[in-house]
Amino acid sequence: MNKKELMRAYRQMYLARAFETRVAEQYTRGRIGGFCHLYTGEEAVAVGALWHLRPEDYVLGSYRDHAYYLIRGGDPRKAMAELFGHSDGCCKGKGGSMHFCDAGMNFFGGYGIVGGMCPIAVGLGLAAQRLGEKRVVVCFFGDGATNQGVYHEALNMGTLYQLPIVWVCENNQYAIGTSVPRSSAVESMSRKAAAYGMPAETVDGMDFFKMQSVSERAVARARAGKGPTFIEAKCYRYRGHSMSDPATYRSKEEVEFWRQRDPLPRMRAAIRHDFEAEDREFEEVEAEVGRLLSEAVAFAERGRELPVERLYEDLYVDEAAASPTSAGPA
Amino acid sequence: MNKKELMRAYRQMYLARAFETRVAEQYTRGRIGGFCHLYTGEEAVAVGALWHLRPEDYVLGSYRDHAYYLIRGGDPRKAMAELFGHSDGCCKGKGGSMHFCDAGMNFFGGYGIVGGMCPIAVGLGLAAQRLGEKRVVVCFFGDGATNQGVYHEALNMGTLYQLPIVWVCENNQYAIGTSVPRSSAVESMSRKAAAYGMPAETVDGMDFFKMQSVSERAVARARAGKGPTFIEAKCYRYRGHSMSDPATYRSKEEVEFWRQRDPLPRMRAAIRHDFEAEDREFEEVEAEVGRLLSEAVAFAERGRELPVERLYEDLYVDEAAASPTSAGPA
Amino acid sequence: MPKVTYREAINQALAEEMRRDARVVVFGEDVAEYEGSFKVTRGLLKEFGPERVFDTPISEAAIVGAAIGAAIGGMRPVPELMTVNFAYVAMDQIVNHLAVMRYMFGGQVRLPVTIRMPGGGGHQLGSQHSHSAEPLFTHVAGLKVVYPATPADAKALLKAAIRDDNPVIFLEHEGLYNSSGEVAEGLEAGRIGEAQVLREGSDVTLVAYGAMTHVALEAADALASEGLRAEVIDLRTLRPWDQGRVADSVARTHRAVVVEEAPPVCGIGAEVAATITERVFDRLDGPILRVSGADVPLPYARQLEQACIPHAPDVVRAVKRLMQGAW
Amino acid sequence: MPKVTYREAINQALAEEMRRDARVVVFGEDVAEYEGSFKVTRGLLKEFGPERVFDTPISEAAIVGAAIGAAIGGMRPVPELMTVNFAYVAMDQIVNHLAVMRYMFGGQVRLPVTIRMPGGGGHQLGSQHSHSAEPLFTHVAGLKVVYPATPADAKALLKAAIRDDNPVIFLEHEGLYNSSGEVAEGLEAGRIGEAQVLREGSDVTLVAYGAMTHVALEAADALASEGLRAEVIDLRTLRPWDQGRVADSVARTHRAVVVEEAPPVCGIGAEVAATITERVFDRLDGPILRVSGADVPLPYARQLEQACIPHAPDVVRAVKRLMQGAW
Ligand SMILES: Cc1ncc(C[n+]2csc(CCOP(=O)(O)OP(=O)(O)O)c2C)c(N)n1
Ligand SMILES: Cc1ncc(C[n+]2csc(CCOP(=O)(O)OP(=O)(O)O)c2C)c(N)n1
Ligand SMILES: [Mg+2]
Ligand SMILES: [Mg+2]
Repeated sequence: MNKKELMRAYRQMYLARAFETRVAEQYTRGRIGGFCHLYTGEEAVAVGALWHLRPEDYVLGSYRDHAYYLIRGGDPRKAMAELFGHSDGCCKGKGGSMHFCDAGMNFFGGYGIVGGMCPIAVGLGLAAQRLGEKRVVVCFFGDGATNQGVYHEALNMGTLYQLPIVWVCENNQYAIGTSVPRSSAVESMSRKAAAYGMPAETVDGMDFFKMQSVSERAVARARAGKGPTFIEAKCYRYRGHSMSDPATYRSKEEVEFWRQRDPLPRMRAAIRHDFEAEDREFEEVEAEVGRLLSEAVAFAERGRELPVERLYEDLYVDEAAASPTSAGPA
Repeated sequence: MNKKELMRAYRQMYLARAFETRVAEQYTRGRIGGFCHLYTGEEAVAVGALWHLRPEDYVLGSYRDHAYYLIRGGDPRKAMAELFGHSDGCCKGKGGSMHFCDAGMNFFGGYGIVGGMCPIAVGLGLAAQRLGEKRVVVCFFGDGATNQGVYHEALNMGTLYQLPIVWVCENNQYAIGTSVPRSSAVESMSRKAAAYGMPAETVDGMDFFKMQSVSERAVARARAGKGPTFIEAKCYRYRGHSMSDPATYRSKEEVEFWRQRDPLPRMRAAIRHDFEAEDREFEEVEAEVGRLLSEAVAFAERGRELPVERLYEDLYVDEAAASPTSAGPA
Repeated sequence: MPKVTYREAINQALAEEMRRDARVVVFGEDVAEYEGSFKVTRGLLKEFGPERVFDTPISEAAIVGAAIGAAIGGMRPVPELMTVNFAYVAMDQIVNHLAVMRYMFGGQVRLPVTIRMPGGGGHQLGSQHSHSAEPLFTHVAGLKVVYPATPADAKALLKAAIRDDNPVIFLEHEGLYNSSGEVAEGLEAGRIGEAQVLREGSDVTLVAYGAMTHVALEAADALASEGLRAEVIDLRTLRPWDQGRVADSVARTHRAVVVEEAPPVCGIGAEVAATITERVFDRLDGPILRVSGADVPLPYARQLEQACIPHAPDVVRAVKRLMQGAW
Repeated sequence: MPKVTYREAINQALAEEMRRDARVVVFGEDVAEYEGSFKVTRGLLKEFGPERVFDTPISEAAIVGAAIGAAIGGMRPVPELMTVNFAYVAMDQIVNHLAVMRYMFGGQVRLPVTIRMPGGGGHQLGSQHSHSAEPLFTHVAGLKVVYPATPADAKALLKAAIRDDNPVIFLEHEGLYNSSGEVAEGLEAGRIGEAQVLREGSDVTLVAYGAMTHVALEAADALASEGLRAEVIDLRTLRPWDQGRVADSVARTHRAVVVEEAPPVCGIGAEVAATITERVFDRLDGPILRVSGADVPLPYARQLEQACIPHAPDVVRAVKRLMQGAW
């Protein structure tokens, strides 16, 4: 990769990181509601996993979804507006933090049910395969999702039909307050996945280079019609599970250990190692992103919720099928 | 094992086999209704797996459950009466073929939902463990069940809590008309189970000796508090999936191949090999079982269904909670 | 008109829609090589090949999830769940994904998924295999729910379901598969949401759906022989349902009985009774009564099971209670 | 009497029942070390140790199944599903196993399982996290369903549920956890199946449960200021429910409105309306009206979500429609 590409990767990671910082601010100010899960610390996983995708490829993942959307090219203004619950949000304010989606760029969400998106990834892969399209599906989920039945059903189907899927397990080692050894009989997610007959690898998810190289192989394999690949990305979330979790179940030392592996400084150092790069160059990227995000917040501040009269829209394609009966409160 | 023990094992297998023959007869005569799945061909699996159990141990399995019930000591009369839908059946005629149960001998059913009994086995194991009882749980399920999500959840929990469970996968190679390679990305059930961190072995389920020896280790391990074991018993059902399946999806050669491995003649040969045993001795056992089964049929013929007035019984422990509203047809 | 069975009618609808639109795919447990455990998908693998008709593992949740994804990806999946009883293991995918996704993503996806599920009681299949789960699905906003009573409706409505851009739960009654009826050559797609008056009458309205439609018709016959003229309405679609047609009828007859195979609590009968009472309260001569399945899991024993399912005499009794003011 | 919160009341009930009976065990996702995602199980691990209070993987189906097995094996499990929305992945274990097993095995097993599930809307959690699933559970024969509105009822009824030898779905409203109320020292187990008249009145009966009980009370206040006396009944238990008490009230007031947070179709309101109409038709001055949750998945945006949930003015409006004969 040349310097320009690396700077682009750095920008994506920084964008994902800085966006979450703004989100936390706005959440604390009460402008964002509901459950809100930040991706802070895991940026290298998503940036690396999505690095080799083309626009026609499908992406989906869990509720910790701001980063996927932004990295795929989503508009930070629409993202922030969604969090504010406004009609110009990426889901008109109906989805919120957990349910970002942008059909136009083939990002199909943001799901709140642990593991629930895995079979949907199977279906997208099936459609691509049967319609003779060369699309690849990347599906993100957490370590906790591997204990959910439907996840296993989905992994089995993926291999059985040799679908073009890249399964990316973000093993951040916790499902809310429960650590992997306290919830999974087998701690290695890739060993668990080997039961489904596909290449399965564990990589350092705090390292963009490792992530992008393993995903390069996986995406190529999928695109070549050779079936799914499983990637276990060992990573860490610096914050609590969601905005309301103080994360007291983790020791300072543990957090510090992973802070030392922060993907952003590592990326900066790597770029500096391979190329000439001045502080100013990084600062410029960061400033540009900062402006974008300020604009996003300003945009969100200007927006409005959908009027209540439009509550029944978007339920059915033929709106008449929705039935605001006399029983409804609205 | 001495000759007496082997003859007892033979008798159990023969009982299970001969019972199914009677069931098929009665089914064809229209005296038995519903879905009816016969165990014919798989007898060595259940007899071997249950060989080392004590009365206090728990057993449960799928809808193909007549054999479990009989081998554990269930009364063939109550079994046949259940199939006739009569009130003196083991479940008062409410369960039918798929839902045999005898709480008194710790046989807890007979379930119609593929894989659905697996977490219930976890619960029984949990109770035994937490109440400090030395009970073991044996849970039977088919190859097809390994594609059902809850099965995976259950297996994980079993190991996580180190429960006293013996998982017995009756790999008869078909789930209705779908063969294992057409439904499972990994064909080896024990390899699949290894993802849950417990000893997992594949054995010849047509061979009583192999079955009993692997289950001896498994039961001992469970009883010693060392956690679950997984046994994949490779076997074959000679009949269709249920009484209504002509099983045209299997070749004559394949069926013949497995007929050659029929556990009953094999057992007779083994007994003859190790001990003196005359035809007469086997014939005596068979005649005794035959009388028992004729009696069972006669018993069932004499029985009656519960009166319709008792329809609402057994729903709640406090019968008043059941609500035969005016809306009910009865 | 040619007579075909309910089973054949459904099979025809599948085949015709698959011919019409290459994006229609059929999958599920044993639907391809085995041709369906009720043989509804007979011949489809042969005609359309394994790319469009394929078997799945016993993974209902993933089957529904795969249908969702395939729909987003541009197909029109028509998965079969072997029976409605197994829909419970897929309930999260149905209720929490399929039904809500279009809404929660602000209308960005279309979900032309038709899930076929045989169900109902009467074959001594016991407590885990005899559900009438229509109240559970009908409760859920975002789904459409269809339950045909006749071969013609089965065909026309399945075509409509497959062409519908919304998720449709398509319920088939196992006891009706062998029933036959006239199905016009070249029958086109029907309309989801329209009830049908099968028999006109002025004394009482019998509202039914699925297998119970035939029970209602039988009851109407019995009532006729006693001089009572019952109007029989087959709902055909449970969500959305044809409130207008039912209300009009009840406004004329002043009395109604809903016949449903499912147990009563929070059921279809309750919904019809509550809604119609609200709409035509002043025209009612008595409460809208329900004749529902018994409020127990279905037992295996034949007579016990039969006692759980409404029969014509149960309906006749309810109508008489109503006529006599003895509810 | 000491004031405690709904959360504390539930916590007290758990602790007291665990002290009373060593067979009572609590498990679920994050209930032990993390003390519950809503902190309802605070202190239990510390007092009762990891043998009786333990964390599980994210495996709701297996959690429910394990509870079933543990109950058969002699324990009295009180699993927590982190929220009601996740019950759908366990639906098969709940509907097809827990609810039917005693029946299909001819009464051979007792299933003293109490599944606690927080639920309800109002916190902008969006379409997959804001369900009011009570109609689905209430539909199912073999279950009991409890939904307390106050700390005292939460405590008394949870104790009753834990001591009950039948499966109980115990619903808790997330919006009530911080609400407080008087709970008598040494409060004993309540009675499942009994409604409570919270306020007497003669003009209309408001029937509610859970969080909606408070909406009904607020509406009654508003109506009172206009001279209308509303009787407010808190059902407290949805299955079995107290038909007698509601029917008596409506027979006196001649009018009723049911307030439910869940969407209307095949809901609690429909069941109450259908049943009570049948029982007291002649005493009714108008149809029993429903004020229900909107018939959509709950959206995230604050006002949109609020528009989905019944509020006192909605109830007042319904009562006025009823009084004016304008339904
Ligand atoms: C089926 C289901 N059960 C429980 C929850 C509640 N819940 C939300 S996130 C979460 C932890 C998930 O952990 P993991 O999969 O590791 O993802 P992470 O949050 O660490 O990214 C839980 C239990 C849920 N959303 N869905
Ligand atoms: C959840 C569920 N899905 C589908 C079915 C229908 N069904 C009954 S038995 C069966 C095949 C099961 O095969 P296997 O587990 O291998 O057991 P076997 O019948 O071979 O003993 C299927 C699909 C069911 N009972 N439960
Ligand atoms: Mg995690
Ligand atoms: Mg099998």
